[in-house]
Amino acid sequence: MIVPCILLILGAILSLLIRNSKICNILINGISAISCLLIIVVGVGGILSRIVLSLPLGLEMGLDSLSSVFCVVLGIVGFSVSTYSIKYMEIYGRMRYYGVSYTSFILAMYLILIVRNAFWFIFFWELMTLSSYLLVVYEDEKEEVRRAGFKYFVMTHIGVACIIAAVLLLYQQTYLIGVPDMSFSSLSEASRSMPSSVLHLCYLLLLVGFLVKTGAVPLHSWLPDAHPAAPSNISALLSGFMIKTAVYAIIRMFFFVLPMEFWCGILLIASGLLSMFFGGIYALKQVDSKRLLAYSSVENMGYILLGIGAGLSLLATGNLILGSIALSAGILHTVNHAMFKALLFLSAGSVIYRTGKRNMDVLGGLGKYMGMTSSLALIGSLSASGVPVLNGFVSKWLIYSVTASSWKIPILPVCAAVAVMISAITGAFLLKYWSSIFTGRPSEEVKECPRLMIAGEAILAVFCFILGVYPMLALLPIVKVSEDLGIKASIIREQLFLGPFLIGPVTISTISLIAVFSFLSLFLLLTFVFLRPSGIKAEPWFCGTRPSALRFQASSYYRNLEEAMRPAYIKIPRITLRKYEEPDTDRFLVKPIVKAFGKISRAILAPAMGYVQLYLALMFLALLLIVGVIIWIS
Amino acid sequence: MDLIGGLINLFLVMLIAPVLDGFARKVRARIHCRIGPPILQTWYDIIKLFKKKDIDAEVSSRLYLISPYLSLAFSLVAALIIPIGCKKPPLGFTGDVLLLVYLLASSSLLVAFGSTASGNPFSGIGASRMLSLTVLGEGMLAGSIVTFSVIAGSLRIGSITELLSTSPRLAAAVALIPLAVFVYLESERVPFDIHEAEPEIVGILVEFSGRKLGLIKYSMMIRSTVLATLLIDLAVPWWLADSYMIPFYIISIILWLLLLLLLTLIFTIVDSSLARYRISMAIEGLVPFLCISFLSIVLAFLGV
Amino acid sequence: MNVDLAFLFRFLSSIMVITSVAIIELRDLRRSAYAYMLQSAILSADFSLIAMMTSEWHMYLWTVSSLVTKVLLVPKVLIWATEKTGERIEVKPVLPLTVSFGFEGAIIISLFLVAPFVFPSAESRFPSSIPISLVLFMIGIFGMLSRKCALKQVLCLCHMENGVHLFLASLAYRSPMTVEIGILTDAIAAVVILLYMAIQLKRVVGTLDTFKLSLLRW
Amino acid sequence: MIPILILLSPLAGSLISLVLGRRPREICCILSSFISLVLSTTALISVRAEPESFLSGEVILDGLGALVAFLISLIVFLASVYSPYYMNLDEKKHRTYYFLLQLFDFTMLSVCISNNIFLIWVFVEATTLSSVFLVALRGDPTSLEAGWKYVLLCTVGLSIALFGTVMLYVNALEKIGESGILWTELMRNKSVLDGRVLETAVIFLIAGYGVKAGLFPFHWWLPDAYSEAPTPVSSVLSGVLINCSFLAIARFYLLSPSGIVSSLLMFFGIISAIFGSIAMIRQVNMKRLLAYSSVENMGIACIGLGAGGIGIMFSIFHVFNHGLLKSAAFLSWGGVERSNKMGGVPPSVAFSLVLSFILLGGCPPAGIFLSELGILTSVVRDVSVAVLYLISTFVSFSVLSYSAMEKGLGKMLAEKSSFSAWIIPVISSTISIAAGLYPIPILHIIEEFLGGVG
Repeated sequence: MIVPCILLILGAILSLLIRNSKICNILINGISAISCLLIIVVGVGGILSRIVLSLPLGLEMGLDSLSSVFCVVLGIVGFSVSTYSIKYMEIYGRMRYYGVSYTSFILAMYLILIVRNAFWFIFFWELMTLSSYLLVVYEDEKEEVRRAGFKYFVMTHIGVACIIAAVLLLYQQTYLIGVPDMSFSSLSEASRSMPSSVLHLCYLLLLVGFLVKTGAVPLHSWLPDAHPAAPSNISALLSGFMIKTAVYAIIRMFFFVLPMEFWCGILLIASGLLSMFFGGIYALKQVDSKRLLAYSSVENMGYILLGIGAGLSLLATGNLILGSIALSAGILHTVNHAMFKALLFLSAGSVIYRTGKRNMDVLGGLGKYMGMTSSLALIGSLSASGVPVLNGFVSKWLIYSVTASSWKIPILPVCAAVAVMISAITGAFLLKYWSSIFTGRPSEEVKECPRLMIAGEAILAVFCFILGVYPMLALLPIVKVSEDLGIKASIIREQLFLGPFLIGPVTISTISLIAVFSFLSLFLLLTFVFLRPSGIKAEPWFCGTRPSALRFQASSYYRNLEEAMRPAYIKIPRITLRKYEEPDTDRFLVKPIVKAFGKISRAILAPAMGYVQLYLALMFLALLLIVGVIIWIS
Repeated sequence: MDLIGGLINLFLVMLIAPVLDGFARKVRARIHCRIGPPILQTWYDIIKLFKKKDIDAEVSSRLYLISPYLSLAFSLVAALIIPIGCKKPPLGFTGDVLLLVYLLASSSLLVAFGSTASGNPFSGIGASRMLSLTVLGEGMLAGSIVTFSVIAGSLRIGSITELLSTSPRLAAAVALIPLAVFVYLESERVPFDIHEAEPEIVGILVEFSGRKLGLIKYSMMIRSTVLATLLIDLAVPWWLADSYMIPFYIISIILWLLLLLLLTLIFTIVDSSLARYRISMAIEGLVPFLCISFLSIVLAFLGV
Repeated sequence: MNVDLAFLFRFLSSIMVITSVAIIELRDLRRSAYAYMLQSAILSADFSLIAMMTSEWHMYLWTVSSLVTKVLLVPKVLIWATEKTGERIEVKPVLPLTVSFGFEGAIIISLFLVAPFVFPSAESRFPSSIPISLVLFMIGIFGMLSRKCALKQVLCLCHMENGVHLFLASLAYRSPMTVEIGILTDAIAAVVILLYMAIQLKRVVGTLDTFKLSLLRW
Repeated sequence: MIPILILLSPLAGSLISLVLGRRPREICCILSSFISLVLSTTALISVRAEPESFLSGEVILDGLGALVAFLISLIVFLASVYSPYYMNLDEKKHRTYYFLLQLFDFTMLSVCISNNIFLIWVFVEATTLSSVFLVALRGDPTSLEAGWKYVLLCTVGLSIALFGTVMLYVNALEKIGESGILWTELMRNKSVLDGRVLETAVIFLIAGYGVKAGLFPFHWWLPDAYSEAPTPVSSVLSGVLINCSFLAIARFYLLSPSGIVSSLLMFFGIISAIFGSIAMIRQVNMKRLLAYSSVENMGIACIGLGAGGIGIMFSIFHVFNHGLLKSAAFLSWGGVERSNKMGGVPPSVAFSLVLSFILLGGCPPAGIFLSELGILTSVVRDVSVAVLYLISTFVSFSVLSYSAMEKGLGKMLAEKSSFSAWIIPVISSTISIAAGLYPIPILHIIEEFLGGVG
């Protein structure tokens, strides 16, 4: 459990010592990759048996199913990203800066998952925030990167402040019950005896704190800025895992530490609904590839929050089985999203690596030269849009099924309907992403990416595939999470509900569906491998126009749809697609506030005109007021 | 019995789908005061296309080659989930109806991806239009399906049809409207045939030829047949047999055929009497139905 | 004896009010400095009266030190500063003479009315010393507010400090020597530093008009 | 006799440095401030709950005084190490600078250990007088203007404090006797004093010393002086000068920590915090921005004082941390100014800048975060106050981190910078981080002090 930490710290120190940037690069990423492998081992160990470790200074660590599942995901994503980075980071300089922040980033994420003490949790949370901030502003010579970094920094710190406040409120209570301690177990004990108003305040603060990090609408606005600003391997980690630590934290806090509360679940559902809706329709509009993917992350966090929120509200109202299935669905989607979103970000990174461009309007036809990258990006896109036999489908389907059948909470079936619709939008914008970059007439001549980068992506693609066909690989450990909550996993498994995807009672349909899925995937593989072009090739038919004049730009893909959904893009008078105009809630939430503060600032500084007489007069006015108050009192 | 039922389902759908198309063509010709092609003409077309030499687009991805096959495969799996003749579908489990939605959507999504993979910008335009419509269509479909599941208290098509056949509800009737519109939309008829219209030069099929074209057309027909069956199942669930008892089963299959033909007739009449929309008009035209579908969920919860 | 001393004290204090108006309103800086000299002399006389009435011997010392610093040193330095800067007549003040008089009158009257409320328990053996010290203080402040000339502002500051010192002497006459020396030293040091800065201002900026000193804003 | 020795070292240093040459003078300054640092550290370690008194009670050494004295000597030491790097002066100004810097040090240290309420006033006034030429050292119009405003406003303001002191003394003279001039005696017998006069006097004292501390309606000199002073001087001014006046405010406030006084102090605190933080938004000059941040932080400290309870403890802790970080921010900004002249900011300087700014904004590991949190818990009962407080802290955090990122990032040079340009700010930031991570000893000292005074 400690070995990866030591290795990562060692990596950070080594990266400071080594001056040669090439060696440094290989070393950092190599060490990170190895420690990620170790993290996978730790996670698998944790799935098989519980591990608890107590270190001095209250540094308690533990691995239960929840932590283990997340550890494994971190390991997989981290390993493939590190592999990828060995080549990718060659185009960047400043290796020592990178090395320290990258290793500490992974370290912090790992430790967040395994610590069992609120103080250390916050400590590592902060470490994660800071190191990821450093990575986001890696290319700090660019104005927009600094802006994005600033926004990220401030928003996450407001979140951290909320978390700390909540933890302190809980900690105060531990004094009253006589165990002044910050470990999760005693906080949990304290929360049972808390006055309900304070407890509700805690819930609210924690929710805000964690939702900022997940990038849930309306607290998301840092996310689409920070992800494109960071180097792509970092975006892959940010989107692939960092925002999931908040999901982990939500599950840990709201399911395990604090008593489950119905309205928290409803709030989570609501924010999930908003995130998936706005994330989806904003992604539709993007022309910047990584920005599109970032909004897609917002959307997928919406699915995850919907699942978890449904789980929370169902469990809190006593629907144990449905609730635990919803929770499992949420976690499963977390796992799946980690895989395909990291894959997509890495593919966007490969394009940047070769062309240096993110604008999908000017990119095109790269599939001709970067065949493997194109195929891998395709797998990611299809998986994210939920095509069966790839992993995105399974979890989405589970989420729909469980929400659509939660008739006791009427909002949930509505959510399911919306979610299905948003899923179609996902398909739409990912089609835009993939086809505008990789298909069409090539915009420039490039080479295929280095093998290591492809390998990094391929690992994730393989997992997308495996988890799509045999989701029980992930679902079995995930169901154990509910077991930790005190719900018998066997009951859940017995529910035919999850039938096809769990090793439940073997029914004909179970077998046949698995058979069908296996058949489909086999079919896909076979066609992919053996289907050869007929040998006769023809120029695409351009309807008689000059081919060079034709290009279908990314910005015009869904113009009509966007026009139709104009009200959803909050008060944008006319959608201008040629520009990088942002349908951003910032404009309505943050900017007016900033403007207002600027105005107030101007107003209150108006007396400071430089005249010493004026200053004296103001001072004495204040003094006279005070004297007046004294006289009035007496 | 499930296995045999599944095979029967597949066989029926594969057989009937082109026939329905041929029937539609015949009806349309009659409305236009033409004699029209024979009913089996579509079958002949497909067979001819399969025999033809395949020409590939020059700059294309591998997906371009395989997407027709995959699309067909997904449509066929969808055919296993739909009850034909018997209330219990061959592949039934909780949530199967959502799988159906996904399979059909994926089938068309794959065609869209495949067509853009051909590298022709016109296919890109077609694909984007198709997906624009699909977004709204899926919303409508999802809304009505959730309504049915709320009414029936189950997410299995089998249970839903069973319940609807015993106790019809107003909400179900309301939910049928968007569902019908969706089925109409997916069968690529005027005014929603924007992405692949006969008089149109742009479209998703522009770069497909020969066997690939045949496969895609076939898969589209199967898809619309499956959807039409879903509509029939949910609208008039009484014709479905309770089990695979031979006499009832066969009777209900014949009924199914008749109902399909009736539906096709209605659709074709509507089709012939309408003019084509521009894409933006089509999208805006769908929005009210989306609202209706979400309204129907509310109605279902109100117990209407 | 005591009664006479008290009367004398009140009489002298009243003259101080008149001198204070003179200090503010005289446009010629040297005359204004002489008025200040007169006021400081009266202040020293007040100190000695306090010393007589309370028989605190160190008040005599205070008298002497204020004679040396306030009556001799400060006016001397002020006049030297006017010579050094070459500004005999102050920059035109913000307020015209009549308005200024009106304000001063208002300050005097209102403070005599208000003082008993603000310092109710500070009943003193020295009649009206508290209102008068407050008047000196406030008129000094008023001068600083309404005059532009840097040197005049320094004069107003000195004037204000006279008020503070009168207040101090009439209430805290029993405070130890160190305190009084410290306070006086600070006052004198502040005046000297300000004057030095005023000379610097004249040299660097070229004017004593403090309204020109508004480069630093916001 | 440690307190006297603490004082003697800078005084002697200032006098000696008048007669030395350039280099020896710098070394003399560093040495004298180092000695006083060592002495004040020992004083801080050896401080007891019961204050020790010397010279018949005129001089005391209690927790609060020792803490602020430690801070003063630390920051003056850092500034004097930093000065040779930053300052580039001709001989006359060089002499003036080092003479006055140590004299300034002396006066500030005197404030910390004085027990006589008049002497506190005298020394606070003396800090103004000794630092005014440091502010106006450049001698150009703007710096003279800043110096002029500084000395005029502070002198006038402090005369208000003198009024308050006299009232307090007269009251004490009646009720306690001659010894009522000593703060410790006042504290011991505060229940004997006439409550209303005491309140009035304390209000005057707060307003008067508030001028020096930079509370809102009295703060006008502060941005000018900070922005015009040479950066090491700004760091001392902002880091510890206002802490001296805060110390005076705290001492007198503790005489009457209730009723109208505390609500008035709270009111001052809130408007200063809000004003300071919002005024920061418009600043383009970093030093002015930091000056307004000082206004804000003094406001926060006053809110803590006014709130009472653990608020008092944390406000003293806040002042301590603020001093460390504000001086770090100024010194690192000085490094940036220097390197900007050469075309770009070296990474190490940028690092120190970003570090000190974001910590100053209240980023978690720093002690300032802890103190802000502590003060928040003490005001959380009053919702409107808590909301205003949170707004001001959020605004200042955003503005500070924004400006750190604007100024510190993006203009990197690969070159190495002078060592002292970044190590000095990093040292004081590190101390603040350490105080944030392990605040027990300092909080313990403050707690004992507060327990000692009741």
